[in-house]
Parts: sequence; C-alpha cells; structure tokens
Amino acid sequence: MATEKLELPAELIPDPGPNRILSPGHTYESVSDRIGGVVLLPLTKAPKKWLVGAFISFIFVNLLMLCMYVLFTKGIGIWGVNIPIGWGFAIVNFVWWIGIGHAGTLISAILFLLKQDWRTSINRFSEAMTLFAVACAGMFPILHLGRPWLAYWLFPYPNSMWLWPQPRSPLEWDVFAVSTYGTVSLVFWYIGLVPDLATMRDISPHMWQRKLYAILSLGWRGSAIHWHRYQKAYLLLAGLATPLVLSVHTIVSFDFAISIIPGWHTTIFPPYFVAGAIYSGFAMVLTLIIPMRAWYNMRDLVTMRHIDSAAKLMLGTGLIVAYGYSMEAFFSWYAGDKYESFMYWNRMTGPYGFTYAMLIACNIAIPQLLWIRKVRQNILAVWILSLIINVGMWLERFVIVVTSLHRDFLPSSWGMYIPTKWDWGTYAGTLGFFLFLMFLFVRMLPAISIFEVREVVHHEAHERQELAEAR
Amino acid sequence: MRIAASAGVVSAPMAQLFRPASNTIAKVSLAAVVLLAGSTLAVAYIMDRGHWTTSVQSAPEQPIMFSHKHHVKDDGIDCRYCHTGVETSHFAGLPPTETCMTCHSQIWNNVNITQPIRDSWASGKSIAWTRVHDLPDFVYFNHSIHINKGIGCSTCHGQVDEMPLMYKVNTLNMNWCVNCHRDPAKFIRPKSEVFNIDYQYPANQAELGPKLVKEYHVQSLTDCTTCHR
Amino acid sequence: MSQLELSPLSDIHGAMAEFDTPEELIAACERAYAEGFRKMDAYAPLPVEGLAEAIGYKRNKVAFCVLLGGIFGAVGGFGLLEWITVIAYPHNVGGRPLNSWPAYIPITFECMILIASLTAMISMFAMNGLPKPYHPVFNIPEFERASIDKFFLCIESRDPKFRPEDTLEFLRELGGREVTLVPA
Amino acid sequence: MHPNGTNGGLISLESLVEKPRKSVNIEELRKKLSEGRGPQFWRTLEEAAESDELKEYVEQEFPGLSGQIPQGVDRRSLLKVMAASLAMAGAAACTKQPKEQIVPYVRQPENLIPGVPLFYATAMTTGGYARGLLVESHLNRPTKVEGNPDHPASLGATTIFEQASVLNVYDPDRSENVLNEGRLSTWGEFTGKFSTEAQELAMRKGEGLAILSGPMTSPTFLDQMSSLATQFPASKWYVFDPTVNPAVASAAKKIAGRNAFISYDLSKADVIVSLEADFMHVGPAALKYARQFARKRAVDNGQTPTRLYAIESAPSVSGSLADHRFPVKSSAVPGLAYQLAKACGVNAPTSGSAPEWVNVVAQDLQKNKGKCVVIPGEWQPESVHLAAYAINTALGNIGQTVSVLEGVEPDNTHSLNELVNDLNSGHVETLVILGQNPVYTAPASMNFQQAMRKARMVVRLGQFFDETSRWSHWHVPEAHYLETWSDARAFDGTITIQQPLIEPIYGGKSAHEVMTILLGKPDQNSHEVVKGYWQQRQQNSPTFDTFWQTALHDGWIANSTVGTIKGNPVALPALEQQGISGLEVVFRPDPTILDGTYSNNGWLQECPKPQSKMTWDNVVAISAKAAGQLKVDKGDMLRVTVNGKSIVGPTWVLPGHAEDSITVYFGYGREGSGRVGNKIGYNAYAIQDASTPYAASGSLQKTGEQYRIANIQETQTMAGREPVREAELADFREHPDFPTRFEKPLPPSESLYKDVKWPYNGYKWGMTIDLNVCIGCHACIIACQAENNIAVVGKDQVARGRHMHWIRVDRYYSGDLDNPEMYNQPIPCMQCENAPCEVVCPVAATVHSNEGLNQMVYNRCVGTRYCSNNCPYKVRRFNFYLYSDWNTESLYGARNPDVTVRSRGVMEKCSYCVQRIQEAKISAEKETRTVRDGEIKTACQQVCPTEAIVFGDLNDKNSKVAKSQQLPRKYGLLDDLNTRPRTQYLGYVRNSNEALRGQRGNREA
Repeated sequence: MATEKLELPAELIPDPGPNRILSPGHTYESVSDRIGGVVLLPLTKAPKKWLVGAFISFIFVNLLMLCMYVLFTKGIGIWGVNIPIGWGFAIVNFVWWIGIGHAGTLISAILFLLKQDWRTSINRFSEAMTLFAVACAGMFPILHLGRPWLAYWLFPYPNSMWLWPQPRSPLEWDVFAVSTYGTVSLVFWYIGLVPDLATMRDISPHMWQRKLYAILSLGWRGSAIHWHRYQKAYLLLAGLATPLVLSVHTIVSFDFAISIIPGWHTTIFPPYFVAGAIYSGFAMVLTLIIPMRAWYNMRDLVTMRHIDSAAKLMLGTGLIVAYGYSMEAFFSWYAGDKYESFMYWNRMTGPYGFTYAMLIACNIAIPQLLWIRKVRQNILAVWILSLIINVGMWLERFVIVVTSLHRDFLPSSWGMYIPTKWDWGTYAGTLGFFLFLMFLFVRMLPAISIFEVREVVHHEAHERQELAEAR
Repeated sequence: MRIAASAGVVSAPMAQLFRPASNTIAKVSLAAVVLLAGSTLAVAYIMDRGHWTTSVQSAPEQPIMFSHKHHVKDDGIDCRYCHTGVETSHFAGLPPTETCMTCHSQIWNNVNITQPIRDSWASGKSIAWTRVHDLPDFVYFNHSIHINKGIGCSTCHGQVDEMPLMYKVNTLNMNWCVNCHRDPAKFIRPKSEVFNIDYQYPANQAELGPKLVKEYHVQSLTDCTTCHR
Repeated sequence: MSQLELSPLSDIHGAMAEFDTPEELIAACERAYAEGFRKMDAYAPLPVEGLAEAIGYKRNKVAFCVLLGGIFGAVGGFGLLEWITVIAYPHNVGGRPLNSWPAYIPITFECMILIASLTAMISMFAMNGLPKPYHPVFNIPEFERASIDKFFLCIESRDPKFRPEDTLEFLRELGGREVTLVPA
Repeated sequence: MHPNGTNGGLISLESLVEKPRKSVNIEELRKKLSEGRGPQFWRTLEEAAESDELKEYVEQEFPGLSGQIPQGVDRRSLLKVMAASLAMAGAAACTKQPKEQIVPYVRQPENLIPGVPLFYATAMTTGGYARGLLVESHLNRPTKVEGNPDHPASLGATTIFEQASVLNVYDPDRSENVLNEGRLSTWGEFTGKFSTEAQELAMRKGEGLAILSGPMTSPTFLDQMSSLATQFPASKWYVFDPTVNPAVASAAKKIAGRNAFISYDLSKADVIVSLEADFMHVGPAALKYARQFARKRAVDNGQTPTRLYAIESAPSVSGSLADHRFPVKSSAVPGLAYQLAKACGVNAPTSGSAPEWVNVVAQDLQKNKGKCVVIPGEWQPESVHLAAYAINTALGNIGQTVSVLEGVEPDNTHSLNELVNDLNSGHVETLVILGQNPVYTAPASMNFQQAMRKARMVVRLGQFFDETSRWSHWHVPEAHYLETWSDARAFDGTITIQQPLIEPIYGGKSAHEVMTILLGKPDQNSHEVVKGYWQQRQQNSPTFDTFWQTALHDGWIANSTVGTIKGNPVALPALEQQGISGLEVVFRPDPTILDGTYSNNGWLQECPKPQSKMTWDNVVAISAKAAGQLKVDKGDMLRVTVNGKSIVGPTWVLPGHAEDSITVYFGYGREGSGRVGNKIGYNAYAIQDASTPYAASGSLQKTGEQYRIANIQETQTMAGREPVREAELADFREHPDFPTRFEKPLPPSESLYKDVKWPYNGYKWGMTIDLNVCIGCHACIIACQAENNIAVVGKDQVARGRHMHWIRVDRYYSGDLDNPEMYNQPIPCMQCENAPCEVVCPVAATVHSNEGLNQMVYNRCVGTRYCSNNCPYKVRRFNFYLYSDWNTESLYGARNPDVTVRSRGVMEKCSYCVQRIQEAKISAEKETRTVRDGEIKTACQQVCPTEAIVFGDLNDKNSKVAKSQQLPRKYGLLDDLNTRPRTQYLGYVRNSNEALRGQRGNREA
C-alpha cells in the first residue's frame, strides 16, 4: 500500500518473523514508496534519533580533523608508537576497518553468486558500509607515515629520480589491494544504484531532486536490453569481487605474515584474517541495521530472517577464527621455536595478557550464545553480541600488532606500548566519520535496493500463483 | 496518488527533464573529465622537469655582473685559477676577494662594476653570491674524484666561456646524475682534456670511452651511499 | 487521431503500450516479434527473465570485454613490476634476486581485478549508450512509472513495418493500455 | 680522514691565529654596550645596531667566528639546514629549490681548502691531567675529537668526556659577558678594577689573596703561580676538584717522600686485584690501563689471559669484567685490604680472621709474584693506597708491574677545607676562583657559600654563570679548552701544548689571562703567555720555531716524561674503625656528567649510565636484597639521610651492589647549569660531609612517591636466548668454537628464489666485536653521536623508548642477583646480507650496496617504520618528532658536514660511518690504489680504549677483520634467522679461579 503523504508509517509495522524476507502485501509501487519515501522525507520529519545521531557523529568528525591537524604539525610522536613497537593503533585500526568492509562485498557478491535471496534488502546498506569502512581504513596507512605528505611515493609514477616503489614489500601490495578494493566496491555499489536512482528521479517531488537523480541515474530507462547487459555486468563484477575480497585481507595479513617477527610470521594468517574480517563485518552490519530498521520502521523490509541468517554467519566465521587461534597456539608449541613459544606464552601471561583474555571472551566464548535460537530471535541480544564482537575483533588486531612487537628477539630492546589520547582520539574520530557518512547515506540514497525488492515481490507473486494452481 | 502527486509539487505530469542536446553534453563532459585528469598529470610531469623548476638556463641576479665569457674566453684564465679546490676537495671553491683584487687592484680598479670587490676588500665582508649549481643538502657531490677520473668541467657546466652571466645547462636532477653513473663511458674524456672547455667528444667515443674507463679504473657507482649519507 | 495524420513519421519515435505485469509484457513482445516487428524495445522497473530475448536480443559482449580487461591488467601489472625491479633501477633488496616474481603475484592479481571491473562498468554503460538524459520515451508522462511499477512496450518508427495507426491498433490488441504514439 | 691517512696530516694553527683579521672588536663593542645596563641592554643594542660590527655581533651569535667562517659556505657545506625543507617538499616532484647564498672568504687562510677537514693536535685535561687529542676542524670549527695515538694517556682512544667536550664549545647557555654583581660589564672594565686590586694586594705582599683552582699540571700556569708566589708571598693557592680524591696524591707523597704518581703496567700482570678501583674508567692513566688489560686478556694467541679480582661496593666498569667480584661495603675495603696484606705477608695492624676468599686471592697473588698487581681504589682512603703499595712491594711487583713516577702536580697547594677556615677566620679578602664551582660542589657541611661571602672581592672565571658566579662579585666567562692556548702534562709527565681550534665563541678568557692581570701584564693574551713561557724555557734557542712547530704538530713534547723514583712501603697506620656498621652511603661522581661539569651537555645526559643504562637522572643505587627488605623497586622514591641532612632520590636496584650499602651520585639537582642540566635529579653534595666525604653512615626510608626513570634497556636478562656466549678458559681451550658448538646447522633454505648469491667482489665491509674485552664504557656511543649528528631527544622521549643512539651497549646479567655475571654487548647495525628491513620497505629507501652495506636513504624514507619492526636486532632509530635542533644556531657549528642532519619522520641507523668509507675510497681512487686495511676506522672503533671493535674489508684476506672472523670464537647474533650479519661477535672467555668456582653465581643456571 502506498503512503499518502511524505511520512513514515505512523503505526509500528510488525516483523514478519524469521521465515520471510518481506512482509506480505507489498507491491512494486509500495516498496518504491516505502524505501524512496525515507529519502524524500523532509528534514523536519526525519526521526529525532537520526538528527541526534548525525550531530554527535559530526562532532567526532571534527575531533578527527583536530587529531589530524596536530599529527601533521607535530609529528607521529604524538602517538604511543616507539622502537620496538613501530606500529600501534594506526595499523590496528587499519586492519579492523578493512575487515569490517568485507561484509559488504561478501553480502553483495558472494551471497549473490550463491543466490541467497535474504541478501536483497541488506546488500545496498552493507555495500555503503564497505565503502565508508574502506575510507576510514585507507586513512590510517597515510596518517601513520612519518612523512605523510610523501605518501604519493608509494605509487609508481615516472619521476626525475628514476626511482620506483619496491614491490617486494607487503606495504606496496597493500597500496594496490586497498585502492583496488575501494574502487571496485564503489563501482559495484554505483552500478547497483543506477536503476534505483532512476526510480528516485521519477518519484521525487521537487524538480531539482528529479534533475539531480536523473543525472546520477545517467538517464536509465529500464530497457530490456540494458537490463540484460546490466545483469551480465553485475554478475561478472560479483565474480571479480569475490576473489578480490578474499585477496585483500589475505594481503593485509601478509603485512604481518611476510615479516620475521614471532607472532606475525604465520602461515595460518590469511584464512583466519579473512574469516575474522567477515566475522567483524557482519557484526558491524547488525550493529548498524538493527537501530536503523527500528528508526525508519522498516521491520517489514529488514526482517528477523535477515538478522537470523547474519547471526548464523557470524557464528560460523567466529568458529573459523577460534580455529585460527587454537592453531596459532598449537604451532607455537609444536614448532619448538623458542621465540615463538615465548611469544605465545607472553601473549597470554605477559603485561598485555588481559587483552588476550578479553579477546578470547569477546570473540570466542560469548558469541557461542548464538547457537541458541532464542538468542538469535532476540533483537537486543543480537545487537549487544554484535557490539561485543566488534570490540573483540579490534582487540585481536591489537594483540597481534602490539604483543608480538613488544618482546621479540633481543631482550635488551623489549619495550611497552601505551596509547596516548591522540591514539584514542584518532580512532574515535574515524568511528564518527564512518557513522556520519552512514547517516548521510540513509538520508540521500535508497538504503535498500528497490528494484531487487521488486524482484522479491515478483517471485513471491509467482509462488502464490503456483500455490494457487497447485490447489 | 503517488508521492510526487501527493506532494503536489509537480502539477503537470512530468515531461522531459532535459533537452536533446544534453545527451551530447553528458558524453562530452565525461570525456572532458578524463582529459582534464590526464592533462593535469602531464602538466605536473612537464613542470617537474621544466626550467622553472630546475632553473636551467636562467641566470640569477648576482652582486657583481661577473662574466665567465670575459674572464675565460677573452682573458683565457684557467678554471683552477679561481676554483682552486676542484682537484683536491669536494668543493670546487669560490675565489676569495683577494683573488679578484690581484688583478682588479690594477685594472678596472675604478669602475662601478668592480666596486663591490673593493668594498669587500675594505670592509672585510665577503661578497654574497647566489648559488647557480646548487644541490640539495642531502646530496654529497665530490668535484675532485670526477676531475681525477676524466670527467670534464664542461660535461656538467657546459660552455662556461660562452656565458656572460652564469647559468645552469643541466638539471642536476638525480636521473641526470644516474644517467652518467650507469655508463660513464659515454661522458669520460682523457684527463688531459678535463679543463678544456671546447672539448668535442671524438667520433670513436664508443671505443675510447670504455678504454678510458678501464684505464682510469672508473667504477659506475649507483649505490645510494655514493651520494646520500 | 487528427494530429496524427498531420505529423510526419520523422516526428514520431514510436508507439508505446503500458502493461501491468512482466508476464503480459513478455507475451506482448513475443507476439510483436512474431508479427515481424524488429525495432522495438521493452521497458521494465526490474530485470525480467527472457524479456530481452523476447524482442530478439542475442549477443551480449560485456563478458568478452571484461576478459580482455582482465588479461590486460594482469600482463600490464606484472610487466610493470618486472620492468621496475629488473630494468628501471635494479637494487639488491635484502639479498633477494632482482626478479622476485613470487612477490609480484599479489599486485598482478589486484591489477587484473581492477582493470577488469572498470571494463565491466564502462563497457556496460557504453554499450547501453548511457549517459542519455534525454530520450523520446520520456515524452510520455506515464512512462515515469516504467521505473516504478509499470511495464512498457515501444515499437519504434524505425521499424519498416511501422504504420502509426496499424501499430497502435496492434498494441491495443496485445492488451496494452494507454497506447499512444511517442513524439520524437 | 684519519690524521695519518689522507688529509695532509696536522699543521699548526698559528698562521690562522696570528694572521691579520678583520673581525668584530669585542672590546670596543663591550665598551659600547657597557653604557647600557641590565634591561636596557638589548634596547641599546638595537638602537646601536647601525654600526657594522654591532650588526655582525647581533646577527651572528658568535662574533669570534665572523672573520674566519664564510657564512654561505657554512650554509651549504656544514649546516644542512635545507635538508629539512627540501625533504618536506619531497625533493622530488615539482619542488623548486630555494635560492641559496654562497660566500667566499675575503682572504682565504693558506693551507685551508674549503671542504677538506684539518686535524689539530691538542689535549684536554681531566682532574688536571692531560689526554692528547686530534681534533677535526671544518672551516675552523672543531667538529670531532679523536685520541692522539702517540700520546701515552690516550693511545688513540678517548673517554666519553673528550668526545662530548665538542658540544660544550657551542653550548648556547655558556656565559657571554663579564658581569659585575650581575650587571653587564666588560673585560676592559674588569681588567681595570682587578689591576688596581692587584696593586693594593701587592702592597700587602698579597696578604688576603686566595686562588682556588682545580688540580693543575700546566707548566705555564705553574710558572705563573710561582711568579705570583714571588710577587705575593703571602698569597695562598688552594686546589679542589670533587672528582679527585686527595688521598691518592697524599698516599703517593708518603710513599715517595715527595709528589709522585703510582703507575701500573698491566701488560705484565697475570693477576689483578682491584680494591674498589675502576682503573680502566677513572683516572689519568685509565685508557692506558684499559688498553693493556685488553691486550693481556686476549685469548686467541695462546697466552694466559689476565685474571681480575674486583673487591667493590657498586659494580664499576672495570668490575663488570672481573672474573671474580666480591661485593663488599666501600668502607670495609680498608679492613679487607689489610687482611689481604697480612695474607701476603705484610705486617698489617689488623685483627680477626679474613673471609676465605681473601686467602684464595692472596694465594693466587703469591703464585704470581712479580706478575701481579694490586690496585687501590681512587676513592679509598690513604690506608688502602699504602696497603696496596705494601702488598705490591711484598710481592715484588715494584719495578715489574708497579712504578713510582715523579709527580707533576705542585706541592705548595692547600685544600678546600683550609680555604673555608681561612675565609671564616677572615683571612681571605680577595678570592679568585678559576673554573671550579665550589658553591655547588663543596660538601654541604662546609657551607662554602656562607664562607665565601666573607671575602671582600670574589672573582670567578667560569664557563657558566652558575651557582658560584651568582655569589661572586665578578664573573668572567671562561674559554673552552678548544678556544684558548695552554699546556698540560699527562700522568707520565708528557707535555702537550693545547692550541685553540676556534676563537672564543663567547669571548671567553683563560686562567692564564686572569693571572696576567694579577701579575701586572693585563694586555697579554694566553697565546703570548704560553708561547712566551716556552720561549724563555727554551732560552730562546734559535731552533725554537721548529721545536714549537713539532710540539704543536705532534701534540706532545719529546722527552718531557718524568723519571721513576724510589718509593718505600710505609708502615700501615692502624684503622680507626673497621668500616661503617649499619647502612653505608657511598658518594660518587656521576658516571656521565661527573661532578656536574657536564650537566648541560645533552649527549652526556642522554648517554646511558654504564651499569643501569638509565639516562637523564641520578638514582639511589641499592642491592637487590635491600630492595626486597625495603619493598621498593625501580622508581620508588627513597629518603637518604646522612647526619641530619637528607635528600630524596629514586630507587635503582643494582644487581651486584654490596648489601647495607647504597650509592648516590653527584652532578644533579642543579640550579645554575643551563636549559639542559637544571632541575633534574637530586643534589648529593647536600648530604656530603667533609669528614667522611666518600662513604658515610646514613639511613634510608621509603617515601612512597613514584618517579619515572628513563632507561634505554628495560630487560637485562637474556631470557633464554644467548646474545652473549661465554666459556671458562679451560672449556675454551678444549672447544675454541664454543659459541657455535651447540648451534644447530641452519635447515636447507627452501625458497622460491633460486639460491641467489650476490657477488661482493669489490670491498666487502665487515665488523668484529670482541665481547671478551668490551668494558662497556660507552665511549663508542658518544663518538658515534658526535660523528653522525645524532640528535638528543630528552628524558621524556627516552622514557617512551625513542632514544636515537646508533650503537648501543647492551648490559646482561646472569646468575645470582646479589652478585651476577655481567656482560657488555655493543650493538651497531649488523648490516645483514639478507636484511629483513630492506624487503619490507615500500619505497626502496633502504637497499643493499655492492659492498654489502645496508644503506639507509633518509631523503627517500617516508617513515612506515616497518623496517624497524622487522629488524630482529632493533638497531633502527626513528625521528618521531623533529629531533635535530634546527633553531639553535650555535649548535650548527658542532655538526659534521659530511652527514645529513635528519629531519622529522625518517628512519636512521648505523651506516658503518659510510662517510668515512667514501672519503677513504675517493682519496684511494685519486691515487689509483685500493683502500688499505686500517685506513678506515669507524667512529666507535677509533674511540674504543680496548680495541674491542675491528672494521675492514672481508675480501682482503690479510685484513684484521677478515682474520678475526676466522677465529673459532666468532659467532653471529641471531644467526639462526639466516640474516647473515656482517657484524660478528667473539665469545666471552672467563678466566676464573678453580678455588672460587661458583663464588660468583652459578653461570650454568
């Protein structure tokens, strides 16, 4: 049923439960209006929670600006990094953000290839999340440079020094991996948006809005042949994005695995980094989409079904991560290398032991609750669990980066890492930046892929028909 | 009864948003963006090597309108008369006022152009020249070794005897240095010819070069620490 | 009717009919194709299985372009690294050989993906002739619902068998509603 | 760049000093200035600034330089200032280089070629005794100090203090003006006032004239003093130096019957017993002893290495190398010395039975009659010195390993105690203090400041306007030893003429010049005084000029050594008390800043203290046991009380420290130092009592406060890894390859890369470090800092783990905490052939050279710090901030023009002194020859007193380094990582005494 006026449905729309990805009774038109309506909602009618949230996150954006200013004027010394711990929060956050990004591509690409229908109403959202997460991640490798203004030296370009980057370095691989990942995610996201932009063009009340969306939609008119090429291209992109998403975190894990530092030099890193990435990614999706579907009263579009599946996926990837940890521990003992075994012992019982304990709790122990159906059905529980997992995955990176570095080979050069207020500020800043972009996104673009939901409507119509015929 | 309608903004049903021409505009503007990006890079590339950046060919203002042309070509003064350190030091050396005065206390000793020399001599204050061949301070260039291995002055400094005012003929960029360091044979000359400004590379440089390189035991040093310490 | 006679063929883009469901549209298209119409296009707010085929669309070249893009990216990427490390400025890096090919695989792979994906997007839009903000079909007010909930078939005047009256009539037969001519 | 190497060797400075030179006439200037007083001074200055020399004076901080240094050339070839801005711009894309000025001389000094450094021979005195030096000078700026290989007290090495003294020359906090009661005055004004004073004094035969100086051996100065004594018979000369224990001299005097110096020859000593003597680190002959000890300790040539017993309270540098260390209270040493004497057959008035080990040591000594030596501690009372001499006599060591040399110090001097008494009794009217800073350094019990104020006129000659100057009527800025003429003698009498390398930057004056005023020749400058003295000493012989030139050139005057004289053992006086019962507080000068002389020297402040490796503070060192009892740990504040007075300092648990004994260090808690040295640490003088100056009984309480100590090595145990490998002599003889004996061979490297062999055909630089002789004196650290323009980062940054030293000396303990084994391990860059750091650099800022150097290119570095993470030795240092001081112009002068001054955000590390390698290669190439072995010395190698570091070309089979890397004792640090380090180590061999095995912790644990 179509909304008469530009308002969110007043009455609380019920959740159709864990078996349906869409409430019954939706038509092509109703989905367009419900999803498009959110965007066309005048600011005055926007939910208060949205305003508050956007404002708070904007404050944190400014905090980020402040931190960057101080960083660039004073130098990397404002952070807690030192010798031996040359990498601190910057790299921890980098890996964390990149990991979060992975859920988006996973949902939109891999689940697409696997024909998982429940991805439809969350893929757009999580693709956006990917983009913004990668934006945050991409910041850190530059910020953490001693001379960030020379970051362009990492790109191969002809210069009067005849010098080029050094492609044996995993950091150089990162440059390519992250920039490729960012670009491809953007392409993927935009292509998915085009038909919906056309819809927005046609349902916008204001001429300027129509013109704007018209330009963004490149004049899409839904021609059958266009659709045909479109779907082919989308399929291929999905096919390309899938190995990409795996490669990116593999390469990020190489940043550590390629080195000789005990605790870094590990062959198990790539698989469990990827799993961990998806783990944290889904956690973040849930952390964001649960409040959002409540605020915008979209329980009929983002249903328990989505949340349930996401929760199950977290449980699965979480177990892979757990396996990773245990393998690490096992090898450090089995390899019989004195540095390795000391490293792990120190990781568990050393000065940073508490982080390891917390990590195990957040990433392995607590999430086991997801085995219980009741927990998966309880929105609040799932949301809290997703938060815990986010924290846990951040701790994992902290443990890997810091506890491995702070006591490596020569006892004489062992040291401690104490994050400064600027470390925390920058991290909080990127969180704000990320959320702020998300808030803007749900305001300005259809946060759910309209045309794909239409397909769902179509399929369900079919099924109903077939049922009828069957009877 | 659709959002647009209900909002009552668009009374008349929507017609075209754009004129037919806009199709062309759209495509052209896309092309323009690509071109713009490309040309920006091209410009940067050119600027990087251009004279404005490298200040090649531009003679900076000097306290004295000193003419190498006059002193070298007309008067036939040898480089080493003023640049005394060139064979022994990394720094070729700049003539002290004393050196100027050896002649200019006798000749041209009352014209304005040489006034700064006499002032410096009287006041004991050095003459502040503007560097023409100026390397970044993290680059360590050693004149003496080049001179001793048969690299001529004019190879880097050009036809100084044709320069009324001193200017750079080479960029002194790293690629320029490395170019020779990779294959000195192209640029080496007999030691006897090092200070000969008018030296022309012989036709058989292809054979002569490698021969000299061997004879003078010239290594083609492309290690970073050759210049950066 | 009357203004139709006046307007010469060149002023007409084609004849358009509106349908409610994909199924109707496909049926209509197949009929039209059977009728011998070739220059026509169908419009839908969602991708519809078999619609393109119904109006006689066959070869989709996107995949081929992407393949080329991928190959170019991979070769280019690996070539660049080889050139950098072996020819441009050979360095002894940590005692590794100049040609440390295993270390170049990640970047090669990324280059492949990057170029391939960009080709996918560009070729798709290029072949679809987008961006195209102006198109005659937008002249029909109802057509805005083509991106919402309605399905359209447009037989274009380019088609040799196009006769305004007959074609409109034919479209009505097909069960199309709001059948109109589309001014060019 | 080695003096005997390429750069024309040494020449005298005279031509430079004496040539006519237009420079700022400071006298006129000061006259002008003296019109303005105090606050108006600056305003006056600006107003007056139109006059040329004033402009110069204002523009350049150091007028003295103005005539000599052409600024432009500086900017280019020494300051490297632009490095920063260019680096910021990347020096790559689209950076237009800013215009730079270049300024030639007006009159170029002969024998000076801009760009080629010169070396001048001179000497620095510590406690009055000279150590010969060769000082490198760039355009008349001293930049680096090296030892003079031909000088007996140096032998080519130096201590940290000579190295760091260069920095003092340019210290921006040095006083620049003569001050009269704190108001700006001039040298002229002072000369006037002081001459009149002198005349009055002369009328009273010098009644009430007191001169206070440090120990002096300068012949010229002694000559001046003797003429003072004739002109002012009633005047008195007092000598005081907190870093010198008068007992040493007085004991020697008793033994020889006249001023004497007891010197040891360790090259013959198979057994050495140190009675709390840090003989390799402290004292005029320390470097000689260190060299001899090291040579005698060599194990590879089959000789029996020397065996060292150390009896001491706090572990000393020498003690850390001892085969057996016996931690005892400092105050118990006399008693033990007597016991030892008794056991060696000396009639010593001692009762009670000696601990077992004393007898064992005695037996070992007996076994080696004539081939052993007992060295008394420099801080021990006379009794110990007498006992030691008696033992040496009894063992027939005199003439073998011990000799008594004629003293070179004057014997007509008086002590500080006497001065204080004379002041209090009002006998002193005019007090001239030359250099010393008694208001700060005198024991609190003397209350010197109160006493000093009783004098009518106090004249202070000092480099800083410090505690003493503040209470003096006149303050005269003192010239640094590199700024003025003088002379001095080494312990064996060798005389060195000290020649200046630079005009006094801050217009400082020398002691000679102050004396000339008293002697009525106010217009003489120190050059005239010194040269004059020598002319008349040579009876103006015609050959004087050649004599003078040679003396200046060589850095020492031929056959100026003193002869040996006969000494007789003195009957040992009875000991007043057998050590201090209860807690003993030991007073020592700080290992790196001494009595406070160097407290404004950033290099030395940041130089880790030899034992604790902590910086920027003085601590209260206590034994592990005591810490356990007091329940304190590193950083817990302790209140130390010595008869009523108390100070509060942070705990440092010093393994191997004697029980019931704590050590406090002088030199900190200052007010009158400068921006570096003020307001850090506690002032130990405040509880020092003149009656028990070096060891007093006291008490200790925990205050409960915490204090942050900045130390550069947190973990000092080997944690199961074996960075240092050692063996007993016997085991070594059995298995010379002990360090690598139990090492598993590396697994066959299975790599995707075909086994690449990079040919290092040309030079193949390598380094060997002999752990058997490294005494951990840290000279290498400071030498490296001076040579490579290494920045000082300050306490906070050190505490955050960001110190910048390119070479560090790791200290490891093993065994029992109360008396552990101690090891020193210098760690420069290993220059790995498979360098892990290089592979991970994304911009190729660190790559390998064809000679196997692990090159670090600052101007290419973007600062990812991955290289440091991946360096298993953690030898890389990072500029987290802009550490190099770009603002203090005076400090530019101290920089080595051949090394880039690093800017913010770049990585740096040991380069094997690549600038020296390049210089040597270039000069060799010019002569179309290859570099000779020993032609290149790295800074750390050149300064090392024990020759523990060898550097050279591994491809040259006859080079010292190639040979040393053939030794079976050789091993690579963390070899199992297959990094193939070029820096290799030689294992540590302990020559312990069977009878005492396990006396010193059990190594096996």
